[in-house]
Amino acid sequence: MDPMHVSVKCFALARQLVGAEKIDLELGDDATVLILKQTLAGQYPQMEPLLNSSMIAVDGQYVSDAFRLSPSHEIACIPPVSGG
Amino acid sequence: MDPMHVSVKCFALARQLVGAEKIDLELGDDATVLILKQTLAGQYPQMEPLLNSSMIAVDGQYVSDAFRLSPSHEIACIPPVSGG
Amino acid sequence: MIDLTHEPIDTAQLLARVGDRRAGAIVLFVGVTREFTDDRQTAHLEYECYPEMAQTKLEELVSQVRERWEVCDIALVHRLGRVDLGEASVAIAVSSAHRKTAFEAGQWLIDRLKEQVPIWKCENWADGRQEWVHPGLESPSHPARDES
Amino acid sequence: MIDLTHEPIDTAQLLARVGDRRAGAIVLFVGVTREFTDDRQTAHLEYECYPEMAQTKLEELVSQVRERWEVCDIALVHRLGRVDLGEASVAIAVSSAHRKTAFEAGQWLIDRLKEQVPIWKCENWADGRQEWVHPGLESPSHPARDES
Repeated sequence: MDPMHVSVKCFALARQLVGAEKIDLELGDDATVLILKQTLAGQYPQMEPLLNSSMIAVDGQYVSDAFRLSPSHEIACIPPVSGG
Repeated sequence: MDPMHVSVKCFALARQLVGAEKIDLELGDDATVLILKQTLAGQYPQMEPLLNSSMIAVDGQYVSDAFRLSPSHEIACIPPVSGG
Repeated sequence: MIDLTHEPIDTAQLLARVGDRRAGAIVLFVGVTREFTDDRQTAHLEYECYPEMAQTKLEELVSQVRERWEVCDIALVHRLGRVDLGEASVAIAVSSAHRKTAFEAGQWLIDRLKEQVPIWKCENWADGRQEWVHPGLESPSHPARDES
Repeated sequence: MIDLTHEPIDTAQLLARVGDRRAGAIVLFVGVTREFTDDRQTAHLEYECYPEMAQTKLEELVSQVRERWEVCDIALVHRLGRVDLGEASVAIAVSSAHRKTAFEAGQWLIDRLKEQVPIWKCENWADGRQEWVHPGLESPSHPARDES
């Protein structure tokens, strides 16, 4: 299984918790959103409570845990939103 | 039964149909709103369809047909309203 | 603030009037003179009212809103006389801590105003005819229509 | 018109933008920075967003409004960065022939915006503390609160 390199954009409290607007991760080449979340939680344990209530967006659309990622995707962690 | 003299303010189509902002009527001294309406319709037959869907206001409050009038009351014919 | 006026309505002033340190939401309703109602063309509108009673009724309605909802403030202006196309005939601003209250109270207030307050609109159609609007009254030329 | 901006929101411009010859009603919703939420005092707010996705999501929501309701026009602005007390963080104007449509569409749009659009608010409390608002997330210091 070749590794896949992805970046994850982080916003609001997520950005604050990881201390960066973007984090780079190495995932397996057939990684799903669920695996992305587990990897994130493993590397940034402080993120875990927030991750449990966050959505993942791929190319600007919310996706489910089963969604399969590819390196060309723009990936973002979307904590519960509070605009308005 | 002494006669009672009252004025009735008229607005919108009612004003247009009677050709005046106010009309004076003579009613019996124990006249109700129902009698007022009947007297109005008798003297201004062109008002009858409009009167059937109009309210009478006394001193700025809508009143029912049974309301008993007195000469000190400010009486107005309120056709269906269309503000807004 | 409740006002019946022959002057154009200043909605920015209304919004400013309902500003409040506890307000998180403001809903403004504006009734405007539309040019086209289905395919009929309006030239302008004219409004008249029974001034003392209209003022009293509006005050009653505003009091009822304050009893039913936790609003911060309410401002309401209705215009009288001639109102040209695109101009506001009525504006209601409601502020409240949370938005649901402001939406509900604003909608309730304009609904009741249109049912109860002695103000009347005269359509001045583009073809030159004038027509007092009396909802529910049979008009031989035109069936009853919904207003804004 | 959909805009994400660091500048103060001009509600008069929004109202003008949705003017339409077939519009009889305009509903404007304004979300403002309230100073007091219950007894807690805010100094100011800060908003950040995921710009491309926020724009896309707002466009989707506006399209959905147009599918569901017969609106004449819609204008929506959300402010970013620092928003001081009493200032608008978001404004939505909807025009339609009849008022019920404008109320329903406006309320639906702000409800969906608050659920779906990637924009976040940071409370800057008067006591100097900062707190990102993430509804549903347990905050050890304060229970979840309703927003405006």
